[in-house]
Amino acid sequence: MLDRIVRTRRAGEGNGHLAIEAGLVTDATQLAAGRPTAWQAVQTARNIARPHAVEIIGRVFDRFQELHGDRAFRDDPAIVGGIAELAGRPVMIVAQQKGASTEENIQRNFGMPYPEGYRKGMRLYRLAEKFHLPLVTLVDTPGAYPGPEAEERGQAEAIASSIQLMTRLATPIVVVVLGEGGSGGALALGVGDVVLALENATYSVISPEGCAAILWRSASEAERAAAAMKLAGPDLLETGVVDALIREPAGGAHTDHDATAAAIKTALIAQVERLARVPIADLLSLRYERFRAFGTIVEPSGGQAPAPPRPWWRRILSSAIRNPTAGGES
Amino acid sequence: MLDRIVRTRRAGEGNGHLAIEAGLVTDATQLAAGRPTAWQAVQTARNIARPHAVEIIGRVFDRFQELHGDRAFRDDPAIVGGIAELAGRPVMIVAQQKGASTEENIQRNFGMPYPEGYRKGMRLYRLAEKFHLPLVTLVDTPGAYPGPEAEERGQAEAIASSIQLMTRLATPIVVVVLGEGGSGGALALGVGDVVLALENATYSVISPEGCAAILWRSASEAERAAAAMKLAGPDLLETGVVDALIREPAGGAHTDHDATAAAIKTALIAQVERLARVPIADLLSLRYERFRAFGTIVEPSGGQAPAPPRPWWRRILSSAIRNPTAGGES
Amino acid sequence: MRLRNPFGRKPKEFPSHLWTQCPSCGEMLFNKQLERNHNVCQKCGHHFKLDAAGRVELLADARSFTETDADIVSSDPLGFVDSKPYPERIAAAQAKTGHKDAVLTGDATISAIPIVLAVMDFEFMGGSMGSVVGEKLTRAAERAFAERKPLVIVSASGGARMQEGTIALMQLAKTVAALARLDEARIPFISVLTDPTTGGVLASFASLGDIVLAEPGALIGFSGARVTSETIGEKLPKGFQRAEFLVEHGFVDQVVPRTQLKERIAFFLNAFRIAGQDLRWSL
Amino acid sequence: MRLRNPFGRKPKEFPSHLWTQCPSCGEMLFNKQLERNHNVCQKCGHHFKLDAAGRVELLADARSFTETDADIVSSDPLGFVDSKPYPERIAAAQAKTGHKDAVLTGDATISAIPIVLAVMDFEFMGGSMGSVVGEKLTRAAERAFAERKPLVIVSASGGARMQEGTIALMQLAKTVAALARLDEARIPFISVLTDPTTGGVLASFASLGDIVLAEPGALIGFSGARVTSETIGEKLPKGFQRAEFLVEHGFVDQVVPRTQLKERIAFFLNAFRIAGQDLRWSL
Ligand SMILES: [Zn+2]
Ligand SMILES: [Zn+2]
Repeated sequence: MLDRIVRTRRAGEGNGHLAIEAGLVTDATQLAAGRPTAWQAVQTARNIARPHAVEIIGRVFDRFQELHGDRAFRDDPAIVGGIAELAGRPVMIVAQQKGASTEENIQRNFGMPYPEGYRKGMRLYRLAEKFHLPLVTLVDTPGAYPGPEAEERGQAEAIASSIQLMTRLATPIVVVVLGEGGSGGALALGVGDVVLALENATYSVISPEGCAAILWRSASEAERAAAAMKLAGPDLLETGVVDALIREPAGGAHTDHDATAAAIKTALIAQVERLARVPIADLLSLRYERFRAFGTIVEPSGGQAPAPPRPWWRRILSSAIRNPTAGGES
Repeated sequence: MLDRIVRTRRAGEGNGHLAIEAGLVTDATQLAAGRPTAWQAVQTARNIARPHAVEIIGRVFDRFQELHGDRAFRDDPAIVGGIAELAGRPVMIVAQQKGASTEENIQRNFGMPYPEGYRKGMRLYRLAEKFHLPLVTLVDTPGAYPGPEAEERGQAEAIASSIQLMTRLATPIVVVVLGEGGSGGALALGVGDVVLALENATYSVISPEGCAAILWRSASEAERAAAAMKLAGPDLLETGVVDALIREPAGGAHTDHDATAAAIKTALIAQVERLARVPIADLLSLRYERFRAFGTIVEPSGGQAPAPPRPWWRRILSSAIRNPTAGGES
Repeated sequence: MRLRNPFGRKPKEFPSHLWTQCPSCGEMLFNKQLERNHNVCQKCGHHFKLDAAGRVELLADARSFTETDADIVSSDPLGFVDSKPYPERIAAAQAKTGHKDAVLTGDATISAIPIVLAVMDFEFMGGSMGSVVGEKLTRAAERAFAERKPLVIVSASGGARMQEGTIALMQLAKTVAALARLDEARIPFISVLTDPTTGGVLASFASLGDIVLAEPGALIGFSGARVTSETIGEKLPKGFQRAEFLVEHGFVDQVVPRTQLKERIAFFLNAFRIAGQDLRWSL
Repeated sequence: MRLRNPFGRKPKEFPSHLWTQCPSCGEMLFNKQLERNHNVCQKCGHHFKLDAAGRVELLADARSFTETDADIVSSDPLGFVDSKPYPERIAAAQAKTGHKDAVLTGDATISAIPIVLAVMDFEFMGGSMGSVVGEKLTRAAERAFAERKPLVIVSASGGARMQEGTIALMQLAKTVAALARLDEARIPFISVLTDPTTGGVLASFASLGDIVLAEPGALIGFSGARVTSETIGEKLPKGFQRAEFLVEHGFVDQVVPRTQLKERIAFFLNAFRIAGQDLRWSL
């Protein structure tokens, strides 16, 4: 009996709908030799001088109009959202915002959203869907805020609901990981048709320090944990967590905010333009399959994983075609 | 030029879909002579010994299972909701709960919900719609809580959203006003296909005391205000705010909880049974028209008020029928 | 250096039919100039109330506004009498404002985008909503639905009109039911909250905008601050129920100075319109 | 009168392979009897943890459970090594529990209602969710969708499995995407939270039940209490992150004692089933 190994998707193979756009890195071998270690990537991704969401928004989009509030509790400054134009096309933006200074970091809670931040995001996701605005999210957070008030107001519920809403939001979604992609708090903005990341961004299930504290019982083993967790750009390409990397300036994004923003802008225009041509039903189906494919398992029985069922809208559409004289349906 | 007077709907004429069920009063002349004054009704409706929602639920429904929480902030004890059986049929119940004692009143905030109470209600409304459960709401509140925390958490937004959700909820809704129907805080549970009230219940735009304080500049004129506002049962029948009254025992509902509950149960079974036979699109259309009709205006031009547009689902359904050979569409 | 006019003092040389003192900065403002600036203090930006006509002039493109349902008036369903009969109060308000009730509705364009526009007038019985306001707003929403035009409502109201009793309360359900149809049809509704927007108006249509904008400093709340303050028996937090407070608490998208309001509304309507033109979306 | 066994004292006459002391009331409980009572203390009602097999026995009708996807196992996508290699940890957990990973899935009936059932096992690497848990839960949801059967998931988990890195994190999106399809199809999903349900499991499928039930005293939270406590540097409120706390804060519908759990789930499934049979509803 042959073991069947169900592998996780990879950017190069599994996606099938990401054209290799100029300037995007879809294969780690395209990167310069001497690539940074995982720990160096962690440091770069966290660099306070790195361009944060608001700076990127100002350079990439025109006429940004911020929208505030979750309509229930509070406007969370760690999440910034609003409507702007991307090369003349109106889009919705939802982004995590760290501070560029200690003062701003305190105001922004170091980019760690409360539940009401995710709920503001969900409100804007729904608004984007209602008015057919493509959605661009910018991920940059150490994680969702772990304080007791966040627990009381349902941090887990907010993240779960936000992830679920994105899996079925009927508008194109492009995700860009700008810096730190910290666990569920990042994924709550991270479900898209295309997931891009800056070259030195990281995306991980837990912080290296947290992982080290639990598995090595010492936070000082964070560097080792970072390497083991495969959280840096090239690793993310390899596992398919991101579809492509956006090149940073040679010294890192913090050395040239304009050049970084220009690279992001080029990538976003191409991706939004491409996705806007895909019928929404196909987009939702492909989005489902993109995330459905994650996982590496061994199935000793050699059994076939069940084919994902046809999306419900397909089934409804085909069952609605009842006229037997209508041709073209096979 | 003849003035056209657009009158408000009346229970006897406008509804058109409420069969006069045994035991229901649809015409104020059916009531005994010597009916109480408005102020007496206000006192009776507020009597602490009057049966409140939880007592009614226990007597009218079987196997009540309470559901808690708004999934965002708090479980509000002033709103009680859950699933139970009404003569064997599963239904969703959402009710305002005053206390039967000072202790319970403190716990229940005197039946004055916070925004999270209305949001719990909305969660349960959606659950009822999702699983095709008819919805029964029980109204009994002096009003939404006017405290600063309620303002901060969006009392107005919660009421507005709750009213709107009920106007389009795709499941039958029967509303019963048990005691005080206090303003927007009551209407947030008050939009239904049929609105019933106990004989001595009241339903008003503001409390008599509040009205007196503003218009007579003295809260002691509350009795006069109560009479002017036409807030008692027979007035509500006359203006069509309620479709029918449920008779109370001779001394008032507080003298016999069992008999009161039995009368409510008879009325609810008949109404839910009747509404469950109406196609949901018609139900929504009739519900729209029920509330659309409220208002008494004079239009001197003699112009016709525009006919309400055909409901969108009708228009969509008829435009979807494209096959010219299909008969039956005129 | 020019001496600042002390707050509260109103020198004789400024007759009140010509001059108004700014309650915020104390400046004496020449009425004609104040009006030209849409009732915003040129010195400190304080927003005075703006009546319905001024509001239409502010927002609608020149000569684009066509009023609808102008002549429907309130009857007196309850025969309501407090210190004077309700019909007398209406007559007085009509004489004072020149309008039949507390809202003007009509068709207009904003930066050339056709919309349905409704503006409330606080001068008419405190902008209270009875049958006429409810009917006109509902017709406005139904017309927006039928013609697939965005709806913009500018609110200014103390709440429901007590003199129409429970019928006034029912206008909350009537108006939001019409908005529900707009929502289903994905037709934009922009709600603008001005000073003051409270009670039943805030607890119905005014809170339900796809975009909710507010003017600086506008009082916005469900319960009167007096009621709320009595409820807790203590002082309320600074800025309580002001527009900026509502942004912080998540209920208002933006505080927009009156002079930028038209352009801002046009931005959102344009964004929705352009995005909506993409027909591939309609599945 | 019988003397209460003092808390913490474990007399010699109670060997631990036969007896267990209740951490809540101190009573010495005979293991066989404790097991017969589904690991609930007969004296005080304290809920001990219950493994996957015991959970199936508690909830599924006798002999109704047919396990599916029993033999799929984790690979080691990252070649992860901490103090020992990930494959060794898996092997140890398999030996300890007799199962291949931290969740059992299958078809069953609850009070004769056909359902898809998934139960997590905290004994298997802290109930952590990696590729196998994510895949089995997703297949369970997809089967429930295809066969229009309600889905019941009993969670017990410390969160995502770190040894599978970001791939483990992606299981959050994978599982909830499958639940979104159930939701659209109006197929009930009941989520049962047991001690403990934390981290990525709570931040995905476990929070999304149409009905969310929890066992008494279960620890339920996003962040570990240690992390939270360090964040504020002070003591946490009493009962923080316990099931009862989550009811108060609005995230759990009911705390249900284990012995009533099956009957309660059956009540909700029956209510949804009976109501759904009314075909007039389908518009
Ligand atoms: Zn000024
Ligand atoms: Zn015990």
